[in-house]
Amino acid sequence: MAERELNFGEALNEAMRQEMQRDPKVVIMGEDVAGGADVDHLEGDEAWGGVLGVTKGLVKEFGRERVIDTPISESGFIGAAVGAAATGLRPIAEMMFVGFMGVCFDQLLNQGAKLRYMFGGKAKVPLVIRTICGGGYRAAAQHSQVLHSLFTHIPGLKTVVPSTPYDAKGLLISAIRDDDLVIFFEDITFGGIKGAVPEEDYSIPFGKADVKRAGEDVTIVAIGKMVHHSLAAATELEKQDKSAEVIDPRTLSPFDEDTVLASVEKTGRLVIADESHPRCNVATDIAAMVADKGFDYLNAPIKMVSAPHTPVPFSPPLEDHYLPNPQKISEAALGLF
Amino acid sequence: MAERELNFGEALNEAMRQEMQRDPKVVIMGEDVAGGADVDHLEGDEAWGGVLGVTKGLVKEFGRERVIDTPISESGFIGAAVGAAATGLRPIAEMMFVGFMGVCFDQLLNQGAKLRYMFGGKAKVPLVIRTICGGGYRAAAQHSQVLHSLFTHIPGLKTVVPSTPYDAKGLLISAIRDDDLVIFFEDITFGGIKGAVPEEDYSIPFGKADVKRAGEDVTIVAIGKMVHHSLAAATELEKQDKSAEVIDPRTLSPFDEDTVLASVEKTGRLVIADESHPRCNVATDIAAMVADKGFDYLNAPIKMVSAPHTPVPFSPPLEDHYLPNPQKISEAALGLF
Amino acid sequence: MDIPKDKLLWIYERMQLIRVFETRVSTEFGKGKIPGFVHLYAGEEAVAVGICANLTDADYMTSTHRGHGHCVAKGVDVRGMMAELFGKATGICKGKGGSMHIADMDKGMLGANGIVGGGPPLACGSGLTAKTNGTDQVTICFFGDGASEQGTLHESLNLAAIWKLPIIFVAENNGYAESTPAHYHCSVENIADRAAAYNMPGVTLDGNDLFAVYEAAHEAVARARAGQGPSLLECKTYRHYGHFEGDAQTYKIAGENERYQNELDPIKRFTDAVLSRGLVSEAEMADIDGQVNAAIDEAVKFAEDSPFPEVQETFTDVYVSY
Amino acid sequence: MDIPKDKLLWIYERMQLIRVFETRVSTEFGKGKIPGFVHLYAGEEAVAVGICANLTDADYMTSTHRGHGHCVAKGVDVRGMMAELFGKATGICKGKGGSMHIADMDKGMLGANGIVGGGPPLACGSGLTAKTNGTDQVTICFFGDGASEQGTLHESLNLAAIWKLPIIFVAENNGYAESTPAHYHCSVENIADRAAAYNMPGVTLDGNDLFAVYEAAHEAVARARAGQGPSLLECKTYRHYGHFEGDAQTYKIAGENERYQNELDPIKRFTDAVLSRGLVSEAEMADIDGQVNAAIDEAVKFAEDSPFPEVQETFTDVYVSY
Ligand SMILES: Cc1ncc(C[n+]2csc(CCOP(=O)(O)OP(=O)(O)O)c2C)c(N)n1
Ligand SMILES: Cc1ncc(C[n+]2csc(CCOP(=O)(O)OP(=O)(O)O)c2C)c(N)n1
Ligand SMILES: [Mg+2]
Ligand SMILES: [Mg+2]
Repeated sequence: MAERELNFGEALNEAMRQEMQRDPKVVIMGEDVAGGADVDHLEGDEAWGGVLGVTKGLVKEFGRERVIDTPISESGFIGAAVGAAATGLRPIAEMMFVGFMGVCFDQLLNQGAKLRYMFGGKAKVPLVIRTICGGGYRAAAQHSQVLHSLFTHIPGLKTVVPSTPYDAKGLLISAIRDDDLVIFFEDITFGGIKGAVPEEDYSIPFGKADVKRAGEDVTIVAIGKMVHHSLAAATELEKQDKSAEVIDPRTLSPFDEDTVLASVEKTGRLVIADESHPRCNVATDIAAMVADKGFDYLNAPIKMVSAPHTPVPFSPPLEDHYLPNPQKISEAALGLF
Repeated sequence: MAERELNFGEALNEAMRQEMQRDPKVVIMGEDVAGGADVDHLEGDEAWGGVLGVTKGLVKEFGRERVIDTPISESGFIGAAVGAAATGLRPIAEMMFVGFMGVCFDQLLNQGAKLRYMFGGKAKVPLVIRTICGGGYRAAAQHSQVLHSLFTHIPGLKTVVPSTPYDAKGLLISAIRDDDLVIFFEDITFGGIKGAVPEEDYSIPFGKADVKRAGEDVTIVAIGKMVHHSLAAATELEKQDKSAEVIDPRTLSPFDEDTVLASVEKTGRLVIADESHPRCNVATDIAAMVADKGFDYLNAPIKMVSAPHTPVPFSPPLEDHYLPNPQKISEAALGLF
Repeated sequence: MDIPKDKLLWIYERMQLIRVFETRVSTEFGKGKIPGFVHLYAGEEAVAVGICANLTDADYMTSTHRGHGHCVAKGVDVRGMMAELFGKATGICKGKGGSMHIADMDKGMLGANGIVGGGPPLACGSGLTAKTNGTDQVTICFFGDGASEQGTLHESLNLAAIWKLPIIFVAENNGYAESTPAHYHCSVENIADRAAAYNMPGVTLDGNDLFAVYEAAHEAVARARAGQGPSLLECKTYRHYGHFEGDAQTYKIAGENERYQNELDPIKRFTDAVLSRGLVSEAEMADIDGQVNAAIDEAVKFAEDSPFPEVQETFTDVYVSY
Repeated sequence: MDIPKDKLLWIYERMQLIRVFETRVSTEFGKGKIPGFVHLYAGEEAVAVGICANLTDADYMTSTHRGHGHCVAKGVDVRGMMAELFGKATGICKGKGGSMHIADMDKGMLGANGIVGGGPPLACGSGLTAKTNGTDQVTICFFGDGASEQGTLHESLNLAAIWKLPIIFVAENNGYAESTPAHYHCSVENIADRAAAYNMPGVTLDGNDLFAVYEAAHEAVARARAGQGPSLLECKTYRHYGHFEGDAQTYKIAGENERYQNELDPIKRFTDAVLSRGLVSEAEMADIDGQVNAAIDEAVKFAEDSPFPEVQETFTDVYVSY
């Protein structure tokens, strides 16, 4: 494995670049994914490369026919991405913030997710929708949402929440090659995260959790940003002589039940950390699965560390209070002993 | 209590009529809620009174200023209902089928649900959205959805799923008087259900579950149509000498944890019947709550009876196979002994 | 514009095939053989057929909840369609879709759609595919007058315009959205007047006049194939039945149904025109009538005789995690 | 049209108040005092102020992500606004909303909106309330050129038209949606040309000319108050800053910023006009400048000195089940 380090966005950028080189059917579309469309002085260059710069440089290599700026018409262009996927392209659509998904929700719920089934298998929808999620940026209620639970609820969608640059590249390559509609969540606070990423292309299979830290006494299943918080919590727990196993499911749908159940069988205790609002979220989903299939392994109640059932507040002290953090996770775990 | 019987739609109609009489700020809006707008020969009369006729007769009594037909512009008119509620009206908007909510999802997720919070409490959104839900009508993937789990996930929304005409009237009156945005789910198969409904207006508080059948051996929490299936399952279980308690939460958000926990404390066994798709649904939500707060009461794994993680198929034998039914519920319960 | 004789025969055959198909669906629905919701296209045949007479199988189409006519015009097999309506395993979607989701990717038919306004964004997608691949495939996007008030249409018209996509947007203005008349729900008299808002050509025409539809489509399709971008055609038409089977139609004006079913009927008008101009003979038409009736009888029999799908089919054609 | 002197002074004061507010926000943002995303309105003052000069507190307004100017023009207290941007308990929304969600129901200000296209449907709602209650309140619906490609706008324009709602839709065409120029994302040259698609009056005007905006708004507001329905005004304008603080603005054309910040600046043009026509004196203006600067200094001090909200505020103003 190369020792080269990339940050989160660079890893995603490389995944897209390599897939676009490999397969001419892959196109990118979204608001300002290149930026400056039809601005003469930019010529082949872009203005933005996406709101966080993740698609930077791609328009130079692949041209504006394959890196397509869209108007602010999410129903229109996400629906178009579904239609394009059903007729032979493999689009990667950028839906800037996941909080905006409401404006094109039907395209996901009733079109992209259901075509293949409703048509008796005669259509497929090889579409990836990349989107920014998560709190901590002081971006307030509409721009700080997680919402992966909503999409995990919907049959026909796959949901992917990477937590490291390595996973991000490998999972995005898998997503692009997948024949179903994949929603790919990128945490807004991951800009600074760096990690080793191989130069060659590689794919990480969906439905295969990664044990980010092995442990014996308590299982912590953590989604996205919560993986980092849970690793910090595990360090804290170590000081209290409790050994925590941290599992990153990486994909929520499909979900790797086996890895979680095997861990709970070993530890007898389960904490789930999910930044979602607490009702009907992925934490409850995992808890319910274990309360059914792993009931006999459990030595203690299942604890969930989620955000409260409120919108995300703007003011920094409130948002900090709102968000799950390492301390809340380690306290939940300690409460089980 | 009057012995008078009404069917489900009549109970809803009476709730709206009485609230409109009581409060001139209550207006109804939606597609064909009267029907035949601007059709001369109908004069004061309506053509449809809603797609299932639930608002029939209201336009005659209250006029087209208060029973307002809308174009097929759900973002427009649901957003308008939010704006009207924030400025002093108390609209009841009909969003024909819950499966269509995708076309106006932002109005719920980011506007109606969040205004009060984002504005520091200075706005309220007293809006009820009535919608048809559920399978069994052979209406295929887009018209047979349940989706209450999606809305229960979202802070700022309240979700109500009545199962009887009595509950329907009392809960709808509460919903209209509530200062938050309430989504009110009406099962498409309930047209034929009749029951005693008092003539006077009455309200049923939110967050208060109803024990539809008392029992000792197993708790069945059931949502909407599943209440009826669970009562049938309970009868079947009785034959096997198992006494089932059937709890109807009636409102999912707020949710009455106490009644469920008290029942599980008594029975030690829990089955949850929810027609939703199985991931991140209300069944997992309740299961997780009990696996946390009621862990010590449990003598057996928690079982969920939900629809599978597929869109709703059209063909009758497939849809029958897809839907939860009394037999699946009683089998799940029996599996716990 | 002269239409070649074989095309005239094809047109007549397709219009009749739709009419007889829909009439039969109404009957079978009445008998309880067809479950769910059914929206019939009878009365609007000249629109679908007049447009599709300009297409090949490689061209794309998006449709609506009232999609049977579009399918037949695009060449979808009526046996597979009827079996689908019956929910049978031999249905074009294995019985999993039903009336509102009939699709046939082999014919470029991207699906009926239960969501009003669901089609236009998908049409931009197939348009984008054709443009990206550099083919001359066009996409027809059918939508109703009611759908013209849906935001997706606006977004799609603008997208198609700025990207010069090869799409013909066809408003089927049958005067009503369910029970709500177009003159109430729509702020302009002609939906096609909105084309100017997207800098694209817009034409309003008599949608029950096969020749008018054919000619307008001919031009719009040629434009699209030549890379000159989208057009908007509004076809004023009428549905002979209610919104769906079961609609009491109290909103319709007295005599309206009769007038449209007789003097304004698109098939009758086409028949009168070709006969009076001697383009097609009565015998040829009778021949076609016979074939059409036989085809529909055979489709119903096929549907009735076909098995329901195995219940395991519930779990196929989708990734199932639980 | 003659504008009374006290109104001219009010106009100058509001435009300056916006300008100085935004300039100061940029500074405080740079210092790290203001968290999150901030979109500045500087350069577009004549639009908000020219419109709002025709309103009372009872009238309604919906806004956008670029909402500070709208708020100030509608009379929202700048201390409460600045404190909101700082996330303080004394903020107009208790610090819970921030820049993108400033609202003041007492001033009819129904909120900035982080969702592009979120405002127009809400505007139909306040319009419906006014119509139902039989008042003469109007609603101003601001939206950007980028937002004009959002389906919600189409639906709202149509709704407002068929219901004859008292709404003035104001397109603030500043040439860009983020980094994407309007000539790319919009299929027509003038957004107001789309008014015809809804059978409502539409006017495109120089949005940096306070007088032009004021007059057009005057007429549209009068129409709306008289029950004659909605209008669409397009104000061509420009933002002096980037899309948000931090935007490198590489998409802007060389010299564009400078031209708009100097000769085309709306405040400069207004000042030149009123001075040259002797309507207002330099001394009066200097006086206002002093007050404005003091007000903003005081607002920043107020914001800095105010406490953050108590963490328990996280759980108020919403029903919290868990
Ligand atoms: C998003 C959405 N809203 C509402 C409906 C319910 N609905 C089905 S068809 C229809 C009327 C459609 O009218 P129009 O577009 O004119 O088509 P027509 O039925 O006249 O062919 C309505 C309101 C729906 N299916 N989808
Ligand atoms: C639904 C939605 N899509 C995208 C965005 C991201 N976004 C915020 S502002 C903006 C550009 C808006 O352009 P315009 O309407 O012209 O307003 P301006 O910023 O120029 O004032 C975009 C794309 C959003 N906030 N909401
Ligand atoms: Mg119609
Ligand atoms: Mg702009």
